[in-house]
Amino acid sequence: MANAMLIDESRCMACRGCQVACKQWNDNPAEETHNWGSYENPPELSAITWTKIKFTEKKEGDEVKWLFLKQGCMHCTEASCEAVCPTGAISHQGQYVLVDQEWCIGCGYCVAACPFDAIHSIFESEDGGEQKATARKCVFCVDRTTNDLPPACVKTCPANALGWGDRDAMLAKAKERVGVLQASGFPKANLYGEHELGGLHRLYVLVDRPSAYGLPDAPKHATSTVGAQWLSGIVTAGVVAAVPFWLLFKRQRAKEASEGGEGQ
Amino acid sequence: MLEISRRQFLKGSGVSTGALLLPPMVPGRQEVPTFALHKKVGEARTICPYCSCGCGLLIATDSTGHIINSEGDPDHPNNRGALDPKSISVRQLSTSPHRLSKVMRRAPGASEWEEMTWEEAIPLVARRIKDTRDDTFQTTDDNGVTVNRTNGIAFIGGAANNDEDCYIAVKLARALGLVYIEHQARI
Amino acid sequence: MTNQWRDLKNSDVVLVCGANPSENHPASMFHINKARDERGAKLIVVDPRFTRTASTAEIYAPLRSGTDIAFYGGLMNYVMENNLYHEEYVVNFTNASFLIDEGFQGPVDLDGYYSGFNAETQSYDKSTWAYQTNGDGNVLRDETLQDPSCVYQLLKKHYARYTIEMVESVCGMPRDKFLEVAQAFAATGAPEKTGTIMYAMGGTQHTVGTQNVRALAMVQLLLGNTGRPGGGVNALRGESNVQGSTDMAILFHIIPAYMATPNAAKHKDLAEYLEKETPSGGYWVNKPKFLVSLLKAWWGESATARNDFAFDYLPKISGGIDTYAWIAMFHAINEGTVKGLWVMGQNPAVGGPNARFEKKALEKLDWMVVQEIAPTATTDFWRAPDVDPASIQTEVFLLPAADAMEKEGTIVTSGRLIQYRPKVAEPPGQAMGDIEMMDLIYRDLAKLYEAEGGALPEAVLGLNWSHGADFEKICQEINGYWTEEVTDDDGNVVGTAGEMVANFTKLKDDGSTACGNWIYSGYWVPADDGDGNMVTASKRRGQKDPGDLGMNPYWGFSWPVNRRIIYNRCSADSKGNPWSEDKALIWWDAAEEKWTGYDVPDFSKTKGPGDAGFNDPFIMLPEGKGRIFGVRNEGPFPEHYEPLESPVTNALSSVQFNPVVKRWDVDSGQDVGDNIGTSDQFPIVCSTYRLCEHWQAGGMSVWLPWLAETQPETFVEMSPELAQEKGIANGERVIVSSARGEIEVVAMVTARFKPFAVNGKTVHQVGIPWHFSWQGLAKGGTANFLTPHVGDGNTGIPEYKAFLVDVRKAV
Amino acid sequence: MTLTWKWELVIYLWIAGIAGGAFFTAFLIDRFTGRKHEQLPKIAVFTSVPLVLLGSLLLVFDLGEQLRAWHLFTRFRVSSPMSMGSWILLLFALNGVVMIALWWSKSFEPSEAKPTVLSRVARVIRPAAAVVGILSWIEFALAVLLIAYTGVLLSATNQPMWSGILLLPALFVASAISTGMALLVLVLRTGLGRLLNHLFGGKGEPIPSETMHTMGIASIALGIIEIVVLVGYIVWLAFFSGAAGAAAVAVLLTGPMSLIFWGGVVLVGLVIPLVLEVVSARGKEAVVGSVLASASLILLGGLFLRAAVLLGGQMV
Repeated sequence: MANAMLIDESRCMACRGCQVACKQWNDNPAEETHNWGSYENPPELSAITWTKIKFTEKKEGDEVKWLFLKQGCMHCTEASCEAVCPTGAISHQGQYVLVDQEWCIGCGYCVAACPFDAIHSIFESEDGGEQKATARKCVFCVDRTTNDLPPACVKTCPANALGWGDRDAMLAKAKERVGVLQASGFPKANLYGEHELGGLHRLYVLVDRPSAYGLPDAPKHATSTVGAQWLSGIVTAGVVAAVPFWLLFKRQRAKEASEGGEGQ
Repeated sequence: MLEISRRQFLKGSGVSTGALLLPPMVPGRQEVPTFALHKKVGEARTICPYCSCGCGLLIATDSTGHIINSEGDPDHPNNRGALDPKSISVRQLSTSPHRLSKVMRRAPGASEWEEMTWEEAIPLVARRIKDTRDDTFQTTDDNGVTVNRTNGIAFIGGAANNDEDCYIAVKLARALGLVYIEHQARI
Repeated sequence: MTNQWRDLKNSDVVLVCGANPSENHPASMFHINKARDERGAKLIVVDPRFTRTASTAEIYAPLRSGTDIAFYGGLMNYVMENNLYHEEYVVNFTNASFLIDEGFQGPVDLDGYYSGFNAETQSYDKSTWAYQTNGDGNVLRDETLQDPSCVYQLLKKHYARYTIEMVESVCGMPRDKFLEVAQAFAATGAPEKTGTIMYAMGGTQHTVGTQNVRALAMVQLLLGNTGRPGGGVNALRGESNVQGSTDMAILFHIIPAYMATPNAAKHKDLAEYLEKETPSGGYWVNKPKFLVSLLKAWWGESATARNDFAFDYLPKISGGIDTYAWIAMFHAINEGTVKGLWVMGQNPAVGGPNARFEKKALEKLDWMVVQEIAPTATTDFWRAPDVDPASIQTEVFLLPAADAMEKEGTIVTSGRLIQYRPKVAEPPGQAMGDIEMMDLIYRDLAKLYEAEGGALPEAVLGLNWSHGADFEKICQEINGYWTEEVTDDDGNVVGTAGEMVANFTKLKDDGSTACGNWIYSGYWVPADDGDGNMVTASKRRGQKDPGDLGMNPYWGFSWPVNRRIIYNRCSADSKGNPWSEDKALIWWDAAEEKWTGYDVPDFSKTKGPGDAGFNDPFIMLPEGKGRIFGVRNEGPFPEHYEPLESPVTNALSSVQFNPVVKRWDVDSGQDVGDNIGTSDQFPIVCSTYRLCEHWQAGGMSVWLPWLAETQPETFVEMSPELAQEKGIANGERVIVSSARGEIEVVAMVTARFKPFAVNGKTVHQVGIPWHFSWQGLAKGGTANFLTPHVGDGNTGIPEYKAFLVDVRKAV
Repeated sequence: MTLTWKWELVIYLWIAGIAGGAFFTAFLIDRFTGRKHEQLPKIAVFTSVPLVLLGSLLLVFDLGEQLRAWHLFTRFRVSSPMSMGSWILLLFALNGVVMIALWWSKSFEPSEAKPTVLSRVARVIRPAAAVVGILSWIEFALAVLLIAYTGVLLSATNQPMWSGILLLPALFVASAISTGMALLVLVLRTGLGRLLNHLFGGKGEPIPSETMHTMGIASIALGIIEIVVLVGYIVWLAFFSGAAGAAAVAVLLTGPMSLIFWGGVVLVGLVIPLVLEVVSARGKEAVVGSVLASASLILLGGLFLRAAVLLGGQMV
C-alpha cells in the first residue's frame, strides 16, 4: 500500500501554513528575501525550502483568478533524480523517493534532472555566500509518516486542502472532487499526477490546465531519450566530424602520394 | 547597528542549517522502513497568541525549556491540528535572539540603552509614577464633584495579553486614578 | 462574534464583507469549507480588492472602500422590495413593528440629516428618535408592519433610495455582481436557512464604522439570522485576546464587563451612578450587583456600604471619545497634559493613526514605561532613523516581558470562548510575566505611599492586592467569591467566605460577594467536562458535541455562563419550536416546561409560551427586541456618508461625511499635523490591511525569520491601469503620499485591483499592509504614516480603511 | 535563481571536451594519413590526460561532499550520464597514463652500466607495449564517449535549454572536436609539440606543413559544422520545444547570456576564427600569428559556449 498526498488547489487559500510548517518540523532556516512584486516568497524551492506556494494571476475576461500551487517533490514513480543519480544515493523506499544524506556527494545532477524543480543542493551560508551540499527536498516527513503522523504540511492546512493516505483512496477522493468542480462552474477542473511519470505521489486537484499553475502539462523523465542522446553525440563524432577528416586527410595523403611520385 | 546582517537573519531562525538527515538506506526497497522521529512532537498544550480563532497548539521543549517543536493540537475543536504560518512560528517567537531579555533604561537625551536589574528599575518606575500622579492628581472637578483622577499618566494595553494581565493592569491603573486608558480595541 | 468559529459549518451562505478570513483568521476557513463541503454553502466576498479569501469564493463583488452602508442599504432594499425577509422573526423578535415618534424625520426628508441636528455642536438632539408609548409607558406596535410610523415602514422608506443603480454608482459594484450577491444572501431569509456575516476592521475602521456594523446587524435581523446556528453578526476580532482585553476594559469609557466609567457630569456618587446606569428592564437590571461586586473585588475590606463601596476611588471622566479615546489621548500627550505613558504590549508608532504625529507626541513625554517582548518602533522611538536622540528628553524604561507561551493565563476567542494557557516554555533572560512585573511595581508604589503619603493614598493602599502575583488567586477574584458566609432565607449556607461563586446569578449588591468581571463568573469553578470529570471550566477539554452543531459545550468556557450562541432564543420560532430540524439549537420542551437543547438558553429557562416576554429574545435590551431602529450618534438607521477623505461627492445627500465626527486640526498645515487631504492633490483611495504572514504592528512577527521570509517588506498593491497611468512597473520602488506624509515601498501591480466606476468617474484604489517599520527582519515604510487622525462618530475608531493618497515612482 | 552548476562545471565541460577532441583529432589524422603522424596521438594523450585530471579535480571541487567523490566509483549506473561519464573519464585518464607509460618504456634507453629503478620498470613493462595500438583504439572510443558525454550530461535533465534536445550532444561534440584540434594546433605551432615529441624519444621533427594546412581546412569545416548544428539547436529550441524552449532561446539571444552568446560564442568562437582561417588558408604559407590567434579564439569560444549553455540553462 502506497500513500500519497492530495492537494486540492481549489481549496488552497495560500496562507502558507504548509510552507512554514515544513520549515518548522524539518528545522530548515529562513531565506533572506525581498518583495519582487508578488506575495510569493521565497521565489523558488531550495535546499532549505521544500514546499512553497506558487502564486499565479490570470485574467479571464473581466474576472481575475488567483491560482495557488503547493510546490514540492512529487515522489514520482519514475523519478528522474533517482535515474540520474551517479551514486545511487537517491532511491525509492516504497513510494518515498529519498536522498541518502550519508551517501549523496552533492553533484547537483538531480537538481537539473527534476521536472518539477523540487530538489536542490545549494545553501546560503551565514555570510550570504553560497555553498553546495547534499541534495535536499521534501521527504514526505518520512519520520512522521512512518510513525502514523501526517506530514507537517498536511496536518497544518487550515483550508483542509491537503490530504494524506492510501493513494487509491486519495485518487478516488480527488476524482470525486474534480467531478464536483466540473459540475459547479469549473469545466477545466482536472486531476494531475495519476499517470504522469508512472504516477506521482502528490495528486493535484486543479481548476485550470496544469501549465496555468506553472506545472508541466506533460512532465518528462530526464533520461527518457538518453540513448538517443548518446547516439547523437557518437554519430556527430563519427559522421559529421570524422567525415571531413577522412576526406581532407585522405586527399592530403593522395596528394602527397602523387606529389611524391612526381618528385621521384 | 540597526541593519540586520545575514548572520543575524539566519541566527534568528533559531535552527541550524542541518536539515533532517536521513540515515543510510538500502536502495529500491519496496517496504518502507520506519524512521525514528528526529525530535519530540510535544505534549504541552496551549493556545495560539495570534488571531482570535483560539487554535490549540502542541509544544515540545528541550531540557532548558526552549521550544523545539510547535504544531497544531489535533484534539482542539477549533483547528483540529491545523495552523497558519504565524501560529507555527511561535517557536521562533519564543526562541528568537531578538527578544528583549534585559531590563533597560534610556536616559533623557541618551542614544543608547543602559542595562539594569529589576531591583534597580522598579523603584525608578514606581517613583516616576508616584511623582507624576501626585503632581497631577485632581480630587474634584470645577463643580465640586469628586473625580479622584490623574490626567498626567496614560496607559495603553495590549490585546495579546492574557485576561488576567489585562485585569491586573486595569485594576492598578484605575486605582491610581488613570482615565487615559486605551488599547488595540480602539484602533 | 455572536456565534462560534465552529458554528460556521452550519451556515448556508457566508458573507464576508470587511474581513479577510483566509489571511487573518485562517482557521475559520476550516469550518467554512466544512459548510461548503457538507451543505453546499456559498462563500461570498465583498471587498475593494480581490483577496486570498476572494480567490476561493463562489462570488466576489468589488466595493469601493467606505461604501458599506450603500451596499447593505441596497441589500436591505432588495430584501424588502422582494419580500424576502423572515417575517415571523422580524415581527416577533425585532422592533420592526414598533411605532416611532411622530416628530421623527430622516435623510429622505432632511437631505441627509435626521431630525434634531445641531450644526453648532455637530450633534443630534435625539428626543424624536424614540418609540411611541401609551399612557402606561408601553410601546405602541403594529404587527402588520403597515403603519407608516412603524420601524419597518420607516426602514423601507429610508432605504428605498438605495436602488441597484445607486449601489452600482456609489460602491462601484457592477450591477450583476450586486444582484448575484443579493440573491444568494437574501435566500437565507427562508426560515430553514441561515447565513452569517463576517466582518472585521474593514467594517469598523471608518468614520461610519459603527453604522456599518449596525447596517449588517439589521440585515441579519431582517433575514432572521441572528441567534441561530450558522447565522449571527460575527466580528472577527483582530487579536488573540482583544475580546478579553475589551471585557477587562482597557478602554477609557468602561470598567470591567461593559459598565460605564463613572462620569463626573452624571454620577456624583454610587447612588446616582446606579440610578442612571441601571435600565428598567432586561438583564442589566442586575448592574448594581455587578458594580458593587467589582468594587469589593478591587478595594476589599476598604469597600464598605458606608463609603459607597469605595466608589469614589474610581476615577471619573469628564467627557467622551473626543476627550479620552485614542486620538484624543495622543493629542493630550502631544500638548503635554499626559506626562507619563505606561505601555503594555502596544506599538502606537506603527499602529496608531497618523503615526508620525503620534510618534512625535511620544517625544513630549517625561517618561515612558514599556512592557514588551521585542524591540518595536515605539520602544526605540527616540532613535528612529529620522530623529536625533539628543533632542529627546523622554526617559524610557523597557521591561522585558514573557510571551504567551512563557506565562500562565486565559484568553478569549472571537466567539467569547475562554481558554486556559499553561506556561509551556521559559522566558529569555530577565523577562517575566506582565503580572509579575506589575506586582513589583504595585508593591513599590505601596511602599512609597506608605512612607510618604501623597495624593489619595487610600485608593492605592486600600487596593485589595492580596493576590499579589498568584495567578490562581487572581482568577478566583475575576470569577468572584463570597466575602463572608451567606445564608439563604431558609438559613442554609449558600456560600462561605473565600469560596468562589458558581456564576454571576449569585452576585449581591450588599458587599457579600466580590467579582472582578461578572461575565467571566463561572470561568474558574470546576465544571463537568462531559465525561463526568470536574475540571476548572476554562481548562476543560471535553470533546462531546451534543447535536453535532459544533457547540462543544464541554470545551473551555464561553461567557456568559458557557453560552455558545448569544440571543439563542431566536433559534426557535415564536412558539418555541426549532425553525428546522438540522438547526435545532434550543427549544421549548412543553412536557418538561422548560427550555432545553444543545446550548445554554440565553433566556429565562422556564419562560414558556403565554408568559409575558416569551418572544423577547434580546434580554440585554429593555424592550427585548432586536433593534432594527437603534439609536447611534449619527441616527437610528445607517445612512451613507463618504469617508472624510473621498474622491467623490456624496450621491445620496448633500451631507458629504458623517456630520458628528470630530475634526482635529492640531498643527494642521505643518509637516506633522492633523492634515486632511483633498482629491485634487491626492486622487487615489487607499486602505491599510494585514497579511496572513504578519501580525498587527509587527512586534510578534517582523522578527521571526520564517515569517520575514514569506513577506519581507511593505508594498503597495495597485491596478495595472493605475500603474500604467503613473508609469510604474511591478516590483519597482514607489512613493505613496498623503496629507500626513509619505513612505517608500515596493509596487505590486496586480489585476486583483481594478479601478472603480463611481458615478461615471474612474476611482483608483490602492492598498498597503501596515505591519512594518524600521524595526525587524521584515521592514519597510509604515503605512500609518499616511492615515488620518479622524475617528468614527461613536467609538473613535480611526478611518484606516478609506483615505486619500497619491503614488509616484521613486527616483 | 540559484545556479547549482557554476564556473567549475563550465571549465570542466570545456576541458573535458578539449581533451577528448584533441585525442580524437590526433588519432584520426594519424590513421587517415597511414600512420604518418604517430607523434600526434602521443602529443594528444600527453596534453589531454592532465586536462582530464584537472577537469576531474574541478568536478570534485564542485561536489557538495568532496571527500565522498569515491562513491562515484562504487556504482555503474547506465541510466546516469554522470555515472557513465565518471567512468569514462577515469578510464580515459587511466588508459592514457598506461599508454604514456608504454610509449615511454619503448623509448627508454637504459644505461647498461647502472640499472636504475626506472630502467627496471621500463624493462618490465616494455613487453606490454605491443598492445599500445589496441589501447589507442580504446582511447579513441573513450574520447568519442567523453565528448558525447559532455552533451548527454546536460540533455538528460529537465532544463528547457538542455533537455531532450538531440542537437545539444551534437553541438558539444562538434565544439569539442573543434577546440580539441585547436589545442593541438596551438601545441604544435608553439613548439610545445616538439618538446613533447622529444619526451618519447622522438627527434622533434615538425609536423609537415601540408598537415598543418589541412588541419586549417578541417578547422574551417568544423567551424561550419558547428554553426550549422548551433543554428539547428537554436531553431529546435525556439520552435519545437514549447514556451519554455522559447524562453531558453530568449535567455541566449536576448537575455542574460546574450553578450556571451553573440560576443563569445558567435563572434569570438566562430566568426573571427573562420575569417582568419579562410584568409590564412588562401595563402600558401600559413601566417603563424593568425593561426595561433584563431586557435586561441576557438578555444575561448568553446569556453563561452559551455558558459552560455550551462549557466543560461539554469536561468530559464
